[in-house]
Amino acid sequence: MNLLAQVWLISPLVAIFATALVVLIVDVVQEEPCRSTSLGITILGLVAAAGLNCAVGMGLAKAQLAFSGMVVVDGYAVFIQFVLILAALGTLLLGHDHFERIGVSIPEVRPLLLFSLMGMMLMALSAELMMLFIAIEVMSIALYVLCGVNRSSEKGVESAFKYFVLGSFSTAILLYGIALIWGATGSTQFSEIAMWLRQGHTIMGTPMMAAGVAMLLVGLAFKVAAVPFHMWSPDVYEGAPTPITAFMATGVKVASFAAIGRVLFSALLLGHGDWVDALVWLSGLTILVGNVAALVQDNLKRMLAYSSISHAGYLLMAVVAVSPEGGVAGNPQLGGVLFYLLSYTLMTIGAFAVVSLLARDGEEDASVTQLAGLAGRHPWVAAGMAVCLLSLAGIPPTMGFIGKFYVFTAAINGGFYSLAIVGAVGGAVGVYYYLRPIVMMYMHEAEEEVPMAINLPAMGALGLGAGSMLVFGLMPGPVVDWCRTALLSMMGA
Amino acid sequence: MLWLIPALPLLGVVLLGLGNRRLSRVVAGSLASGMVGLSALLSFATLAKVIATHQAVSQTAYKWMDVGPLDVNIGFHVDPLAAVMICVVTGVGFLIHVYAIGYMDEDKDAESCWRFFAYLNLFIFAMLLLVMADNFLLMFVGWEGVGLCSYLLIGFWFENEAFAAAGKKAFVTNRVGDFSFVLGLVWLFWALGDQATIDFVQLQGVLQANPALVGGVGGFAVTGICLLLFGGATGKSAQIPLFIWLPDAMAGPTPVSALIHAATMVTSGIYMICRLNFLFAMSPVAMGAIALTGALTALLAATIAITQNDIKKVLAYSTVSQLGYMFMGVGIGAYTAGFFHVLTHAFFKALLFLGAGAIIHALHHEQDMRKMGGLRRHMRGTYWCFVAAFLAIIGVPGFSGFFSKDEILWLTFATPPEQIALFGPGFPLPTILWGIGVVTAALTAFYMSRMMFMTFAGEFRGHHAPHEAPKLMLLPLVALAVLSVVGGLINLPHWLHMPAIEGGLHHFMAPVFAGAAVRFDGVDPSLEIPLMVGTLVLIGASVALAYQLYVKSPAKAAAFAERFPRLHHGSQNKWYVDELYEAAIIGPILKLSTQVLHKVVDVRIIDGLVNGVAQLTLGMGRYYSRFIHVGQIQAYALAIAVGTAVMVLVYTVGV
Amino acid sequence: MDHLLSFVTFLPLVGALLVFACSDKLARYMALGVSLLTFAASLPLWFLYQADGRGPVQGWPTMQLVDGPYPWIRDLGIQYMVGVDGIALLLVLLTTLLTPIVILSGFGSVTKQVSRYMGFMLLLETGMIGTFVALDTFLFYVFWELMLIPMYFLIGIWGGKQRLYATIKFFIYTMAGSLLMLVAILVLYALHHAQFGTWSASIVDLYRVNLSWNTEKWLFGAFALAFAIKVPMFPFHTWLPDAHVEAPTGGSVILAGVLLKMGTFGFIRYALPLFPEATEAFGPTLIGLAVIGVIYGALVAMVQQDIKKLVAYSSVSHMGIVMLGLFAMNSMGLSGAVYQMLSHGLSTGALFLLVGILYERRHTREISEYGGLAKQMPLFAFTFMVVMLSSIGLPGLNGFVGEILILMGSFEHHKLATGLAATGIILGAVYMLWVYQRVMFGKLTNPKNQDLPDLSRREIVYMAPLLVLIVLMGVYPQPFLAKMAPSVDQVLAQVQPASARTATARKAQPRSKARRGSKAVRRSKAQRGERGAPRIINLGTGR
Amino acid sequence: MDQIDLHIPLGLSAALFVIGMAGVLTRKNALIVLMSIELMLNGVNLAFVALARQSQSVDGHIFAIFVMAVAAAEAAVGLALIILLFRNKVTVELDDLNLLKG
Repeated sequence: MNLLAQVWLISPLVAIFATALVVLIVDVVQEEPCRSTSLGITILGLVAAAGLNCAVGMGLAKAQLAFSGMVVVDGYAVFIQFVLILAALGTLLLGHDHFERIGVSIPEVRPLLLFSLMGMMLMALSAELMMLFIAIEVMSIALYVLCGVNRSSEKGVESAFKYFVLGSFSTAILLYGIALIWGATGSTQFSEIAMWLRQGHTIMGTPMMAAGVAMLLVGLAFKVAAVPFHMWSPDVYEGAPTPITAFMATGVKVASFAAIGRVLFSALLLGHGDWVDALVWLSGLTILVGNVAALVQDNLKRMLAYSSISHAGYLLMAVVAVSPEGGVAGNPQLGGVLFYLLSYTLMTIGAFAVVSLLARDGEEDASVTQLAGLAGRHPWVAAGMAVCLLSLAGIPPTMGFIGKFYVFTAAINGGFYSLAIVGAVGGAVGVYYYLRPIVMMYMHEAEEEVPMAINLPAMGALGLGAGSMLVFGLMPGPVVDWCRTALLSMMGA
Repeated sequence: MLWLIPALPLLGVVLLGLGNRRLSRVVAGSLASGMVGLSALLSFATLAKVIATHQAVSQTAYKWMDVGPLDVNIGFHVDPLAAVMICVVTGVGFLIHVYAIGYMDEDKDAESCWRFFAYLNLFIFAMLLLVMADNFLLMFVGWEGVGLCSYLLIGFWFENEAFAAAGKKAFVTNRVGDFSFVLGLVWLFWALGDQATIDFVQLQGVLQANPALVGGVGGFAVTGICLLLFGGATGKSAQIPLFIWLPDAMAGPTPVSALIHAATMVTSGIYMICRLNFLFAMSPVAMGAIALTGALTALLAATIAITQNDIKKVLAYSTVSQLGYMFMGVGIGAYTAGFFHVLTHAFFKALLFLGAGAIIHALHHEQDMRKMGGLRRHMRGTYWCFVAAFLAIIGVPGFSGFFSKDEILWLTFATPPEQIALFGPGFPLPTILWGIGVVTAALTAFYMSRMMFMTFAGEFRGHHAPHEAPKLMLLPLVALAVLSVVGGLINLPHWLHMPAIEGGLHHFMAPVFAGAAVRFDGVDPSLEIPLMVGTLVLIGASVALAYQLYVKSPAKAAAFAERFPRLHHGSQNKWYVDELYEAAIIGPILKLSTQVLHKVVDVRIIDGLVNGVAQLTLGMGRYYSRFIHVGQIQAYALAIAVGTAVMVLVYTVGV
Repeated sequence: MDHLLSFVTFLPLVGALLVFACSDKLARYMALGVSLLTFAASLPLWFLYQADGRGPVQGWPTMQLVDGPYPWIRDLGIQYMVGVDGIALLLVLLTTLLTPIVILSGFGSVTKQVSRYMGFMLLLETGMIGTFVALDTFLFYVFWELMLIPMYFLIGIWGGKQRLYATIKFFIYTMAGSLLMLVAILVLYALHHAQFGTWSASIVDLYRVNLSWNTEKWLFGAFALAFAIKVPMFPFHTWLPDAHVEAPTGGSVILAGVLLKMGTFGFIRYALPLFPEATEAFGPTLIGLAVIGVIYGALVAMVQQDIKKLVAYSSVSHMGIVMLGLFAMNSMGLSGAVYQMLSHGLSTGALFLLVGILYERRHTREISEYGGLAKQMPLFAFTFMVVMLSSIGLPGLNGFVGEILILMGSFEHHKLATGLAATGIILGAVYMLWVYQRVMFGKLTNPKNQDLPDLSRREIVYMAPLLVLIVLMGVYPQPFLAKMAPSVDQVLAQVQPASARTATARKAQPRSKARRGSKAVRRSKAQRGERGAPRIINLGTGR
Repeated sequence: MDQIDLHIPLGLSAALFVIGMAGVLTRKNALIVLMSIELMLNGVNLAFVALARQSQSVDGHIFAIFVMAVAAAEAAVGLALIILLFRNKVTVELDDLNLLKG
């Protein structure tokens, strides 16, 4: 296939790249960075990318390999890219004037964000382990910088450095895993690894392969912050500027799960062999630790960090539960992972939007108590936050509940009853800390009025989050269909 | 038109309720009395019809509930038994209503009279339901209804804590009985299996068709059922062990005491047993228990009555004692006799209460007999009526009480032991019962005379001069006096050899009690007269003794009491039964509930567990964030490294 | 007419959205109007529902006024389908009746954030009605949880001092139960797919799932736990006193009047028909708990100093009686249970309203603070008297009918339990009369009570319908019983365990083909296939 | 070409990798930690090259080049962060980084 066609397949990526460059130049040439123009351009670029993404998706009959099998474009990739772009968009909106408020005025924020977005999209696209590694690095390195973008904040720097050290540490492990897998199977192509497995080799049977897979999984588990590889995330989330936190909480998770999904399904043929049990344990641990640790957090960002850990657990639950054979034909649970990712992204964006509204003059530690009496002052903000939190807690009629329903069904359908029960218990625990902010907002009077920097883009982000929670919570049908076809397109490949 | 009989008093209630404050005492009173009067007329008409046709009258109003095997109507069935009873209820009820108009004149809050009469009417309604019901459940409605009314009326002057408490005591005690009644009813229902019914007529049919359903005569089931039902009766009719509420019930206005706690409601236990005679007749053990309980209650109450100084209390205990007689009667299977005593007692005891009421009314609510005396001169009318009742109750020949009481005693004596085989057939239970009965008769004579003498004889010991009761109150007294004198005529004993009129009630009731397999024969009838004479002698003696102690030389009485302080105090304090219950049942339960159930089980254990789990989880969270998530990069890295090592090991070595 | 049920269900939701937007002043009347409209709309249901008619659901004739099925999440075989049988019908009517009353009572007591209060009330109504009418387990669960949220806010915002503790306790307690129930539902859902190859969450489809004894045991456990917490059964009741005491009057009324019924209704509609063997096996255990609840609740209620707490514990006692009736497994017991659910809803609801009226005037619930009110507020005293009598089951009032039916029903197979539970007759009278005496009788000593106004016109207006029903349902229960009878037999037919039911059989048999052999045989697939009429229903759901 | 026993180079790479890990876990100085990470990556590179030798393909060498490139980028960012760190805290001791915890 000619180069143009191949470029067309990854056009969203290209669009993002172009936008990044443009914004970079624009922001640099203007002596005083004019926010709105660059914001406009960025949003334009994202929309364009989304559009291209749709176009590519439309024209896609079946999964298509490109660039000599380095990337694969299929419904799955299209879906993930869409979610990622959404995450980026949300981040931009909620962080619109955030950096000024905390006294950061460096022009590179948006370009870096876009570069990291590229990395994420690449993770969804990569059909090959080295590609995956590079994608991860592209994403991470940009993020390391973004975390420390608030140079005056000790916490910011600390979080950046922690993220960097642990990130590259885990990347090294991941890389070693890749090396071993390559050594064992003689290829880094997902399809060929799968072939190797189909030829009768088993993962557990080949020590080198086993070790490789183990280390690969560790590397990915780190990115999604699964226990016990999660410890970086609360610190980093707390220290980083709120919009960046939001972007990490959403984008990184989505991209990493996209990668996990692809690796497990199309390379390691999930469902063969009992090497999945380890993942089951990871999932259970993650759910419990995440929820329990979140109980005692007063810092909103930290609480949300732990909550996102527990959600990683639920997502893992969905992943391990989906076994290709027996399932594929008309198995509605397949979409679970993707649906959960989408809903998780949206509600997290919403929640962080409110957190970012609380940030002011360099100070962006939002404690739960700062929400006291919010319902009285800003009923709509409070309502939106409440919806997002209820959705995070998985209470109907929100999208979060459909997601929970989905993954639980998947787990039970896959026969992981005990995991489902662990999930239920974790959910019950989770309710407690998701309710605390609501209690604050609605049932407490504010002792000290915390001013809120209400601004339209942020409200837009919140509206996007909360609104979709209700809309797709009540009529998830179409999304569900999309998720299923998307996942099938990848597993068919 | 049967339904009108209960409907009218109910209508009265509604009207009074609508009228409420606006109705003056007289208006409210006459409205209420009018309603009862009307239904009284209807009742007599019904009675006449029943007598004429020898047919029970019945009518179904509408279907109440129809669930599974249970199919209940709001339906009435008036057989001779019910016919007589409704006449007593409405007749005596009417008189008492009229009397109440006079009695309530000086009630503190005149505008709450309507309430009083509404309650009275409601009571009549409930009582009629109880009597006329053609099935168990409807009877139970009346059964509880009368209980409610007595609760309301006892606590009528609710601003007095004690009175309110008495009302509650009455209701709760009754509920204890009802509890047992319900269980009996339910058990009976299921015992019948496929033929389950709660309709009295059908029930009789079913049981006579195959008694095996309830285990045949003397079967376990039937005995249990009968005992449970009797348990209900002990509550309603104030028998051991549930008699404690009746004396306190005297807190209510005197007309109430007369109507509810003497004439009608308290006899509903006996009525129920008569209604179900065919059932009770199947269980000699239960019969024996009933008779014995009755006898003991009669004796116990009498022993208490002899030392009471509150005129109403004396009457109350005498009521309990007389009720004991009735139970003894029905217990041995002499249903007619028992029911006969119900009638006569209704007359003279109502009269006594109304008389007492007149006195209390005259003395401005003074009830202590020690502050009375010499009233013979001040209240002639009342006095003579009282005398009539007095003679009736102690059983002076010719007066109504004599006939009924004597019949019970004789039949008790004549009962073949195996018919009340409580302690096995050999045991001479009847003779013992008879003995108790005679002793009680003597005691009755004693305390009644004591009351008579303390109130009417001697000099007036009170303050403001008493006055004769108003006409409105006197008329009912006279009417009742007449009844208590001639009431005996309806059921003259056979030894008078007046075949034309003897045993009228007996013959009339015969169809009702046909089913009851109790026969009195094998005892020499010639014994009857001597026994009777003996009893009379005893009675005379005790009257004389009373005269000695309370008229001739009152000092002796005190000295007598000095002699046996224990007995005296015991009797005066009702043998400490209330205190016993308080200490043995109520106290412990309250303690258990507060100290154990609420404070420990609920708060400590269950809630403790719940909160404990919550705290534990939070604790785990705190522990994690303090000791595990310490903030050191290398700690995190270590976690990752260890995690990796484990994963690799698990995968390669497959631990 | 086809959509009447859905209309009734969602009208309050629409109303709620409007009310939220209203100003406080307008909100009151708006909410009242909407709730009254809902009530008016729900009344036709009573007449449209033919107790002996046939609904569209094949093999489930008592399920009528069905709206749907409409595909909702086609992929998951989840559909929107609502309908009522005789039991649900009565409960729906109870809900639509209580809501306007509660809203009216809120006119005086609720002063802050009125529009929110009213909005949540209406939201709650939708949740409650939906739970009763849902015919798809997914839909059911959504409504089930939907109820929680408004109630959580009602207690948390307008509650008393300890409201936060109470509301969070209430929420998490219930959540824990429901999440396990969700897992159980999903297991059924997956098994249905495994056995029939289609995905469906429709209750009628799930009725057909064959369960191994082991699975059935656990699933029943999960369901029973969720419902037992809601009922609440001893020992899962401790959230109730807190929630009741802290909740605003309206909250308590709805909580006691309707929400507690969700538990028992859940047993009737889900736990029993879905798991007959387990029901048979664990029946005795649950009956044991129920009896403990009856006595325990009564005893603890007796010693409470706080009127609301007292009423709350009395609820534990009463609901214990209901559970006893449920597991009596005969038409008398079950009808009694349903009837008791209704009358408990009315009488306890009324009790809470009355307590609220007192609280509104004196802002205390301490019994010792009162005394001698009967003189000061005769009308109030009268109302209280009637309600109290109904709650202690005085014959001639609604309470008695249910109570006696339950006792008669349960006596058939559980003599001892019945005997023990019957002590409730005594204890109920004790604590109720006692509190009445302490509040109403005696001299009016406390100066603060000197000039308490009697019932206002508004209060009379909303108490009157309750009183009327209390009397009517006691004097003439047959219409209500007739409405539910076939449905009750239907449920029994589905639960009908092996041991032939002598008495119920006479009535239930004609309607139910349900006769099953020994346990062993019954577990076999073939037999499970046609157990009870609904087992042969097929709505052709899923793909 | 003569086959060499893979165990030696792979063992060496593993050793390098583990030593690097140990360095990260134990050394308190940020710079040394950074170096340790590089050491780990080099261990990986060695593995790549060795495996490339064995599988007779150049892929491994290319991967190694990739890794170096990425490692360079990482190192750049890392050093920048360390400087930033020093600006803020006037130290590069990892133990002093404990604002964020719990």
